[in-house]
Amino acid sequence: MRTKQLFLVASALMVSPALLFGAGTISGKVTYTGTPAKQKTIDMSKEPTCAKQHTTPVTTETVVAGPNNVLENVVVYISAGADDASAPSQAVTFTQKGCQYIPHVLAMHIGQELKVVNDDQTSHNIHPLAKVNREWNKSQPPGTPPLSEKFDKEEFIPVKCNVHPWMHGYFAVLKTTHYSISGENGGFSLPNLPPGKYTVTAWQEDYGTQTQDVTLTGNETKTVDFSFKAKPY
Amino acid sequence: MGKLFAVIVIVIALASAIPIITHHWFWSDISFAPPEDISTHGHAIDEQLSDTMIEAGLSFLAAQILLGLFVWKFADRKPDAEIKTFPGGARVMVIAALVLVGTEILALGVLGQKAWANVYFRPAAPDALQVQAQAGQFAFYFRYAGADGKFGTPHPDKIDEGNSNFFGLDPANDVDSRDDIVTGELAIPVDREVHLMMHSKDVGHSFYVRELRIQQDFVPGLDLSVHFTATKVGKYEIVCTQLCGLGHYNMKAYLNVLSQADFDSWMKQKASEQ
Amino acid sequence: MATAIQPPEISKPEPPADRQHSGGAGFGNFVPSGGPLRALEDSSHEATRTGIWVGLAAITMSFAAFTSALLVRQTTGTDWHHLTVPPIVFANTIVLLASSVTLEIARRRVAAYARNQGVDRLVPLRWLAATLALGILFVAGQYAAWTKLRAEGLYLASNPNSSFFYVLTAVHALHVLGGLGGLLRVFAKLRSPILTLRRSTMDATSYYWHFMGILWLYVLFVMWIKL
Amino acid sequence: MSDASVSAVQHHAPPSSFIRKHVFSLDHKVIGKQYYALALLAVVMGMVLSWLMRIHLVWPNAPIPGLQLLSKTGAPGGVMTPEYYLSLLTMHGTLMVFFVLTNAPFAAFGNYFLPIQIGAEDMAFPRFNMMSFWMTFVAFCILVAAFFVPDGPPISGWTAYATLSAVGSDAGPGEGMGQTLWALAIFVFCIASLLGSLNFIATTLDLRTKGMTLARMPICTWAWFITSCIALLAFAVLLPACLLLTLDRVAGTSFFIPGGLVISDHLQPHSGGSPLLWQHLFWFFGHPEVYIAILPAMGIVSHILINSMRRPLLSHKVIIYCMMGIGFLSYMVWGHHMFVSGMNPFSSLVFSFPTLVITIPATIMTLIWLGSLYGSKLRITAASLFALGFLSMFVSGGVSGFFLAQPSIDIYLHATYFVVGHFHMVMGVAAIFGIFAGTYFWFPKMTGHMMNESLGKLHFWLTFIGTYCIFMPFHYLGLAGNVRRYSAFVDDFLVPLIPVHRFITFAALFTGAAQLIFLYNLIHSRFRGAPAPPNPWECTSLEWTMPSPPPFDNFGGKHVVVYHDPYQYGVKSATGDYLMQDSPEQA
Repeated sequence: MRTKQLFLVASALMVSPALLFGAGTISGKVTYTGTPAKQKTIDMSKEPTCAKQHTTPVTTETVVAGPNNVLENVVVYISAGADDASAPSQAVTFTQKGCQYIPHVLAMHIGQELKVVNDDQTSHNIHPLAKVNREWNKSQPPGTPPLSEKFDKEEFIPVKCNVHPWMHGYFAVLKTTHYSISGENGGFSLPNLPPGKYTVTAWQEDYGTQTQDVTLTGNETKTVDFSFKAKPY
Repeated sequence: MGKLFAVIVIVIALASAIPIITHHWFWSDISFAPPEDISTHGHAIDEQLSDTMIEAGLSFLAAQILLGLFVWKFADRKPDAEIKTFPGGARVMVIAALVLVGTEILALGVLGQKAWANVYFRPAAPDALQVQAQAGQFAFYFRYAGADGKFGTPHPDKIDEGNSNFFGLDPANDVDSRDDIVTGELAIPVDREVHLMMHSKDVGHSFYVRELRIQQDFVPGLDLSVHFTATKVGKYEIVCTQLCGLGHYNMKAYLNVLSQADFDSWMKQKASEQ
Repeated sequence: MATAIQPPEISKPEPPADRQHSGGAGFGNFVPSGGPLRALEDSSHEATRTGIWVGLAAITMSFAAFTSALLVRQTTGTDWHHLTVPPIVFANTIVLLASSVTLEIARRRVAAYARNQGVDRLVPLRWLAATLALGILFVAGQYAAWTKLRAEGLYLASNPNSSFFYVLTAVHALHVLGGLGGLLRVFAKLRSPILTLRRSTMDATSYYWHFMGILWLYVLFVMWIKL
Repeated sequence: MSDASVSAVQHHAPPSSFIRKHVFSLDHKVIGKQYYALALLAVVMGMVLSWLMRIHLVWPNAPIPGLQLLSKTGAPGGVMTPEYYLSLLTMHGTLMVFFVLTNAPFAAFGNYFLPIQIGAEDMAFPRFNMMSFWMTFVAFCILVAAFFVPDGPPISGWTAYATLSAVGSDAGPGEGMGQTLWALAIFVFCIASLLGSLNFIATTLDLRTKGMTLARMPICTWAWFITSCIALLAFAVLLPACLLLTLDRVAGTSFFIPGGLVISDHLQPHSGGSPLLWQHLFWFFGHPEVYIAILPAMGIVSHILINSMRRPLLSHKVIIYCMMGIGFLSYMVWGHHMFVSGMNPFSSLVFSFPTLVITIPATIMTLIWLGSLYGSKLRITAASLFALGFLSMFVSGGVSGFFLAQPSIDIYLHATYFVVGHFHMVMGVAAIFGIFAGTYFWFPKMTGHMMNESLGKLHFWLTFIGTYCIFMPFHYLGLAGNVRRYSAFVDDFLVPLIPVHRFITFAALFTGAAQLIFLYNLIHSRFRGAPAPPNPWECTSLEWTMPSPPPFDNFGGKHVVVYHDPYQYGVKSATGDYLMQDSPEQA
């Protein structure tokens, strides 16, 4: 997960005009207040090939909270201010392993190639419930080549597997390459930003979005923290 | 040529009967026998099945062998051979059919009625364990009332599978639903009647447990129920037998028949997971 | 040509050569004494008549299916809202029944004309025209009824009652349009200088048309009782 | 109507142009052949689909070379997806039931031989006749078009149970455009069949020639007549059902869709509908449909058996009454498809009884066929072999009906391969055997060429053994609780049964290959076959009184008169041991 983000950042680096100007960075932490809903244990007994891949019980990932109230899987991105870069040529990969989506939330640039891989010994079915983009619903038997798709409009798309109802994830299709997904420590970082005024948006699948305005002048690192209000149910 | 036909028909008829009699795929160890019945009502169905098997099997063999013999005897006869008519003609046939089949029908009809009544014409006992079963594309989920003995009201608009809220419960506002226990397997205590209230989330499904001799469709918009008593501890497969979409073949769950003690601890453990 | 409408002389079937198993003269087995079979009026007339009855049977069955669907649908679900049938349909009913009357008159006039009983061809033509006009009026009236419902905000999918109203009336209207087509054909045949109209055609068309009236009464009754 | 009747009355002259002669022909013989050709096309497609399914069932993850060309999403890299399996299943069922089992024995042979056998020069309404064929063809095209829409063909089976079939693409791939096309195709097919049945009934009642009383009609004419009566009422019910289904799909009505359904995380905007309503309407058509498929086969087989036994059946009338009885009862038994569908349990018993009773006429017929074999002078030909094969298959498929007719046993066997075995044998294979028998028997008359008998017999032996190898094991699997309509067997109790499925798959491929012999024989004989005499089988019914193939107006303008019951065999006459229906001679 970590490496994936580094990779994304790297890819962002390549296409970023910030190489020419001075590069600032926006980084910070995503936390919550209150008590988040208890994540439920997933019963995979229906799919033995997946069940036996997990030694510890698997839980839902709607709200993944870490120590000292940090939140994982929050997409933080520049929603305004950054120039629209064209789609990176590298594909992002969405893996189905042990009847789970890895990563749970996958961010990509509009028009960027999305590869969907099935690492399981069972048939999966990828069904992005898109509203703005085109909704599609394809099955992927084990051992078949990766599906290749792309989305051309900005949208947060819930993804489900019709065969395994508990499998849910998200595609964050963004207009920018400046995005980062908070990790175990809830931290994120948006590097290589040329000086300017930015709107930073943080999106959590259950809690919605928050935005903050940031102004970067030259080579500096601004810290922006987001805090969501957690609901017990 | 006629003789060849006769031989083939009779051989096929006899060969067809072998797996029925031996319950096995010829010499292999693949068994076709229905699994041991673990329900209180199933034996009636099994008797019915074997009675029918005997009657239908005999008439099958009789007809095929008769066909073979007649073809053997009367095919390609000499041109000058004269034509005989079956003694009694059509009248005999009609009477035979009426008598044989008629009695068979009455017998089976009456017996079958009993077996059917066992399943459907007896209401569930009031103290039966109430379990809600919900079928959806493509998994079964089961709900127990929990400590308060009350089921929370389901709200279709609140269904959120990503959050494992398969029944659309609303714990924020509905207190009854907070301690409801939702599971992916159907665990029941042995020798206690279970009253299964069946609800379909989306399309038609079916609840089929071979060992229980139970098959009942889930019909969208029509909440049905079945009740049964399992008499043998063990793990059995629940499968969907009503075409429900692309995952139909993979739609199953496990029926876990436990001793009362095990059942109680299972309940506790599940309650903690909610 | 007028012979085309003469009642066919029918020869009772001579006892079949070999009686022992034959079921005697079966229904519709009136076979004329000679000549190639289909060149003779009666049997071919019969075919058209039988055909129309068979067709009507099928239509009846379809509407029976619609009705049973309606009955079942009413018992399921709690969304059965009473629907006031637009009053104009009662006017339409009268129009349709009237058209049956005019058609019947037309039919008799045709027969009289064909028997050269001093009836001018224009007489039946006028009555037929009247029937056509009334038929068209009926369909127009039904359309008015639909627009009325739409004005009330009741569309096909609004509730089961409106669904059934639109379906039943529309399917019936379609059949009426078919009948109008038949009438047009009769009209054309009657107008053509040499009379090519056959009695069977005239009769079949009018049976069909009268049946449309009866069917409409039935539909109306169902809707009145159930919706 | 009126227009058609006129053309029926006037002798329409033989058409000259190719189009009017072979494409939009009014001639019942040409139309019959067109139906046969369409059925042939459909059966080939249906069989190929079944091969693909069988292969996928036993090697679920093996790529099938070339399949990805048929559908890239349905078979990525040639590996069939679960939904594509169901698509093939649906198309197989629909093609076979509607375009093969309804078209070939009923529409094809009926069109060609019913008018001739009653001494008519054509159908009562030739224009309707042409229309009904071309509408059937359109329906076929619409159905096949479903293969080429983005999401592929529907996945809800040939029974198209609501709500799966009614809610649209949320229910899965193929449930969008594909299912709509399906409903449309069936809708058109219904209209076509209604026109056809109407034509058959009017023709039989009114165009019979002099002396051809109802009781003197050959058994197959009777079968076609009774079938058309059944079809008239059955399709008249499916038609509205399809209309309502289409409205639910495209117009947002709620005939079959109840409220509060959540499909693919979408709360469906419907309320109050009843899925059971669809099942009732569908099976009210669906069960008679079974007899629409099997009755003509019974008639054809009786006709051929009598001819090759050189003796009439023990009773002509009883057979006909039995067929009538079956036709009548077929309308009271539809509920036996719904024993576990949540009907009132009492009604299950109510439906169970007539279902059991229907075996009485079936048994009488079987006994009469068997009893007539006794003491006969049976001639073994390809046709008579298939007729005998029909008897065997009919018995095998019939007895398994005894189990499914009982609600209590149905609890265990419902929706298992036992059911699949049952209906494939009794309505599938048996009817197909009837078609084969009819083909070998009537091919000379239809084309003027004899078929190759020894190839025909070889074809029979392979097909007969092959079909038993395919469909008998289905019953055993059913007894083991093997659920049907699964695209792969992943359940613990199903995995051990896979070797049996593998055997069935091999049997299916083998039997399918054997059909190539038939195709070769059919095509080769059509062009190279020995010229056929007017009456090669020494048969008594009217179709054999004329040269092969028959002239345009069947009887060359002469008005045929009938003097005898249809089956004057085993008599002394100038012609030999039989007497043509139209010969004035007394035996």
